[in-house]
Amino acid sequence: MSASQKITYREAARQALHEALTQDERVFLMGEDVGRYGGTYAVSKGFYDEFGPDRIRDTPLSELGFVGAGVGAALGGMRPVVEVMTVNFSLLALDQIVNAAALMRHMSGGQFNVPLVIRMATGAGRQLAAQHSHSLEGWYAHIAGIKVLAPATIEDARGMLRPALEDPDPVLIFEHALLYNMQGELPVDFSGVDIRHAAVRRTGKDVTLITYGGMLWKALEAAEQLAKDGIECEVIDLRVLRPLDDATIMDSVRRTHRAVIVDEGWRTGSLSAEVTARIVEQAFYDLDAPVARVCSEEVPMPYPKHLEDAALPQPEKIIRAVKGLFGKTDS
Amino acid sequence: MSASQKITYREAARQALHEALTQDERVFLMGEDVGRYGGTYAVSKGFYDEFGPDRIRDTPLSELGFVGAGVGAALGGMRPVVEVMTVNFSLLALDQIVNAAALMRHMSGGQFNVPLVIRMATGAGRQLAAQHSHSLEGWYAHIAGIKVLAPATIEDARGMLRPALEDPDPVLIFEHALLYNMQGELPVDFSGVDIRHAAVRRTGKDVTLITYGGMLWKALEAAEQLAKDGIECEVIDLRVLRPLDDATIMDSVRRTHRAVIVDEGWRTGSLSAEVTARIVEQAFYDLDAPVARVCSEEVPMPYPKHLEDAALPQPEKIIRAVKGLFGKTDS
Amino acid sequence: MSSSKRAPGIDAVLRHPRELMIALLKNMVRIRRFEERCAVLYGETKIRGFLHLYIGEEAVAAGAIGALSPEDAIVATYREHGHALIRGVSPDAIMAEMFGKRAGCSRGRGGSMHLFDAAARFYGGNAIVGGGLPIAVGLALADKLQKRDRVTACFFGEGAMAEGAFHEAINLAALWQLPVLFCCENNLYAMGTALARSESQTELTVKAASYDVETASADGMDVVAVHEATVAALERVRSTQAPFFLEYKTYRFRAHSMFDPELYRDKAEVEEWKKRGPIHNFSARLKAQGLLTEEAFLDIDREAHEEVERAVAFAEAAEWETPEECFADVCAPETTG
Amino acid sequence: MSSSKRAPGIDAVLRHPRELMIALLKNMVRIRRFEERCAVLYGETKIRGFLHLYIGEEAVAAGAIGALSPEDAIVATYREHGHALIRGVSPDAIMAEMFGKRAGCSRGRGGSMHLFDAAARFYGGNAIVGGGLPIAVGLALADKLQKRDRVTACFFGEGAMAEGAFHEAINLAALWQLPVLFCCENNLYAMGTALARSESQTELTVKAASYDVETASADGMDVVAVHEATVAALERVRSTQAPFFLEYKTYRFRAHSMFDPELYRDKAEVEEWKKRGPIHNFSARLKAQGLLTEEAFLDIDREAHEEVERAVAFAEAAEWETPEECFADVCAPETTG
Ligand SMILES: Cc1ncc(C[n+]2csc(CCOP(=O)(O)OP(=O)(O)O)c2C)c(N)n1
Ligand SMILES: Cc1ncc(C[n+]2csc(CCOP(=O)(O)OP(=O)(O)O)c2C)c(N)n1
Ligand SMILES: [Mg+2]
Ligand SMILES: [Mg+2]
Repeated sequence: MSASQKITYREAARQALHEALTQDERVFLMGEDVGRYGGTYAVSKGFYDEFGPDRIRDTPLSELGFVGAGVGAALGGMRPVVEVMTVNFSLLALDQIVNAAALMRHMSGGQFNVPLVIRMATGAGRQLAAQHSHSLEGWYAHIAGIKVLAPATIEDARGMLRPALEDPDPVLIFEHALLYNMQGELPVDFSGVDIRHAAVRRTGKDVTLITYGGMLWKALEAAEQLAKDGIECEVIDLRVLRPLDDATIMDSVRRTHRAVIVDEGWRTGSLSAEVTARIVEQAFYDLDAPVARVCSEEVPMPYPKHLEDAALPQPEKIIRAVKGLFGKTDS
Repeated sequence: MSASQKITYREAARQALHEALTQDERVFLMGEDVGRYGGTYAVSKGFYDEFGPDRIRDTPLSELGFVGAGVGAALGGMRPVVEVMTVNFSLLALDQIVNAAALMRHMSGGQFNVPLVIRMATGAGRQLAAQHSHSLEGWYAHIAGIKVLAPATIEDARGMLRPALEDPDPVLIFEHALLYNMQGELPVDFSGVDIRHAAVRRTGKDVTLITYGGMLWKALEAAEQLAKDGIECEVIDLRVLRPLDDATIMDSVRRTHRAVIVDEGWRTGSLSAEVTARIVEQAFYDLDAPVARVCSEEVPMPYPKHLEDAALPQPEKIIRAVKGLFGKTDS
Repeated sequence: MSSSKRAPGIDAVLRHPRELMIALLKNMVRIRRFEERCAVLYGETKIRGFLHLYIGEEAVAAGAIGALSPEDAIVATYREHGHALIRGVSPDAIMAEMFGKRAGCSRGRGGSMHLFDAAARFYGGNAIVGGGLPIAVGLALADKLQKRDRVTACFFGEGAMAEGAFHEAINLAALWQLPVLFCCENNLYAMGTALARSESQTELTVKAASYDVETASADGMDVVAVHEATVAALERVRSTQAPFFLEYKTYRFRAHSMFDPELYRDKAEVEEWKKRGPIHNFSARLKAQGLLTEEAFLDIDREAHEEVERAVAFAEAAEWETPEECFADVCAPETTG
Repeated sequence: MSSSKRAPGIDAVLRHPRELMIALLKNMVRIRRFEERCAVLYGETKIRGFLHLYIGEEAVAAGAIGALSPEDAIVATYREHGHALIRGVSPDAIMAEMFGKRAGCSRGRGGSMHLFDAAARFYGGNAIVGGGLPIAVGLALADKLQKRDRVTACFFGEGAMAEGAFHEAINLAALWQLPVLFCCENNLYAMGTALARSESQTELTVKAASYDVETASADGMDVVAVHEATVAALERVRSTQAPFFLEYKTYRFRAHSMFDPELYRDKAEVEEWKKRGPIHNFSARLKAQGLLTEEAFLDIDREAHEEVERAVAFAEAAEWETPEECFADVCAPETTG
């Protein structure tokens, strides 16, 4: 095994940004408190001093304005990385994301593509209550004309930014806020990742768990426990929420004949529904049981820990859902 | 059969508003050009003179502002009907819809409900191109805390507003812009509709077509043609996109053993995915074939008629999808 | 209308009944003690999530909210403990909310950022910057349409003024002549972003006046100035039935939230502002004018302290909401029909 | 800087080379003839969807866009045929776009509201009111960061000024000192909403000035005034490298779109404004000053007419895009990696 460094997800995201800023003059970072504050999640700490205020650009509280300015700067030849502090505030910028960034290439007859990267923190789990705990990355995956990424691992936090910046079209990167402190190994000779494929994070023959982002780790935890009960889960990390990598999903489901989707979004209309529909469309006759979903309760996220925990997917719920497919119930 | 009047969908929507304004002093209509212009779709033509500028309130171009003002007015004891001219512009108001209207009841511990009705036109089909042709009502159905309605018939255009206004929580009503000119019969003794159930618009034993809004009529047209080929379709009009009426869907699918969902939204992450997932979860063992979907192509809506037609669900595509389930292909 | 002025020589505290002055002081002390305790409770993980302290800015809530009448409505931000307290929301219920308990003023569901109280006409507790502004406009619109003589006071930070929501809301209020008091708490920073890096025009009353709205600016470190300016502004709102923009120049002594390393401002700057601390300066003035003794001050402090401790005990003893209760209350229960 | 003034006595047309004056006239006539033909083509269902005519407002596009240099960028609205034409986008390509043909300047995908042309730095054609404003700010930011001496001219209606997008965009431009020329086409109505029902402050330069931006206002019915004001404003933008807000007071003679029954304004008001028609007034002035003969005018008119007819023939003959081509071009084709 090759040498590796132990770093946090935060540090990985930081290295990726640092590399981009160093290697390409056209790259700049713009958003609320990315500069002097050091970034809400400290991802860009120190960048302001290193790269200066032009390239580490603090913005006023104007999400619609500065996301739109990112679209314009991309059209003007730059490679902006716009940070919307969290997905919760991105709703204010949605018009520019959908009606400008996403549509521009097509609407202009292919003349104006928008090489814009938008990063945002997403997800619940920190007791921030209803307005600060949305998981809307799956919702964004509905929008034609953009790519949607959900780095769940150190490698992806480190590697996804580069291909995102190389992509000629808008790319949204959702970083689950609970992952920033996660530690992991990054190979010293790390050579990058693609933004086209889902990844099999654990192999198994009995059931496929399909997930992404912060939920990957809960799915893996559930898989560990299920293994003790003799159920071997294959765990797929979608990584790219749009466009979905159907092949990797179907490959697995055709072998395991069972699928459970774990999604932090509110159940109705979450990405889990789309993945279910695709499995039904493409692998219906391979299924030995209905596709199951473990999602968040459809409730504004409550503040107390026990209620937040109860509202979110948890390993126990995943285990119950998996066992349900085998006709076993856990009592 | 009882007597009926022949009216347009526009007239039905207009009668509903008129009744509400006449019967309840707390009701007022607010939005861009609802007053002196007469309403973009002429639904409120004449109201300005009849009810005056306070109750037929023209707003500036400020979607976030006046939708938020609707939330506040509802909190203040009024029963506002806010018209967002089209769903395309509602993206600008999304923060107030999601983070204020939808969350308020729960977040305030049940103290502050928001009895707000938001109406908007939706859908493509009038060659208005990419920024003016979105179908996002299914997307809105993801949001906890609101109800989402899609009146597809004269009765629903006439009847849904009243229960929506009686509902103590926010209700979004999506009127497909292509329906305003549709003519139909309204019984003279029309006594209202509920906003809880899906409706079976055509009975049939071979396959269930599930749809809503503007697509209902294409589904019915496809059903007519399929009947000639000996395939009897049951056609379900969802009517209420949130919360979905699972019972009506499953009742039908358990009888027909086949389902095709017709949804004008972009396929990925459209409401059709959620309906598919629910059928799989609740009626998997009743299915004789995979659930199929007929949705819009995932492309910004092009302006030319032949391309718009090609991008949207059409009766021929529905027929093909249905025949596909029976192993027949249409050549 | 421009900055409120003090008559030279005579301290403004002498212009008012002593009881009012003592009440203002008391209210500032109540906020301070309440929040200091919250900071400790945060360290003890009794309070979690975000906690935005108002310490340093107490004169604003104390002076402004005391000027409102009970029928008026308040819309506030995530930095709203002080506003809720002064408005008369029960300290027990606020603290229970911070703990996430069912006896909290929002059933414990929102915590620090989402205090609500229907009886107090306290409409939150909004954690979207600028999000309260359009709501306040709507509340005032409802009053106007129902011909009720009430004012809606909307509090927001200077950072919120860059948001489109501010622009749209104040224009609507002015256009429709609605009784909204726009209360801008200008503490010079939005998280780490100084006003001059947020607004091309840093004179906030100039910005607001461009909507053809009356404006004024008050020293937000001086509770009497705040009170007087707010009384005057409210009078204008009531008599003109039009909005008014009131800036309170203030400063937050603590970090933005418990996660903020405060890299963006000098310690010296903070120390300089602390010299203008609203509580000790005001109590010194009262003492200088013979309106307050050290003993009386200690009494006030002790009472505030006791109020907080009672609230903590209440919150500790209170029960949690169950998931079933909590998850069932998203929409109204379905009725027949 | 306030409204541009004319020296009393001497007509401003005499201050400029005759060629320029004739070019301005010509451009106005080109827009007029093009759009009148479009209205007819709409009746014949060759053009569909929304069609927003600029008739009456031609002096603005003709006078303003002529003042830009080729490196400058333009961001426009859905009422942008005139802007595209004057900017040098091929009339054939514009008309083909209106027909929805593949030879259209946006491959026929967008029609009337979505004219784009990379070569002309014409960034649309935006049908979301206010949607172009933040984009213009970004284009200017790119220029500033890349140290290019270019201006971005952003056209928008007075109705757009109520949108939060305007507020956020102009603040960013002023705060960051970006070379944006904000070109406000104040035609007094946003669909059926008169300015006074849209803005609490109807003096638009006052609104804009509150962002600490230089402003001016020009008579948008007078092409020379428009041209002079735009030249002056551009000079300020280039020398200060800061934004400038320029209001053009104008009027639309036709309905908002082909669906508008025009219930909201009097025929008499329209007639009054028509007396100030930019083309006939300007040609009369040129004739009075001996710069134009009736014959020369008829030549201009005929040429404009021929240009349109060529464009129509081109559009008629052009081909449709196929669904396959159209639907494949949503994102860049996938590359390896
Ligand atoms: C729309 C939105 N954007 C960003 C944030 C994150 N945020 C929370 S408070 C804050 C600063 C607000 O500053 P200001 O309005 O001056 O109020 P203060 O905190 O100084 O009282 C920011 C950026 C948010 N909550 N909402
Ligand atoms: C965000 C948004 N809201 C509403 C509309 C519908 N609409 C199209 S044009 C228009 C009026 C715009 O008026 P103005 O900005 O003055 O430009 P004008 O049409 O007068 O040139 C409206 C309301 C829209 N296109 N976008
Ligand atoms: Mg502040
Ligand atoms: Mg206008």
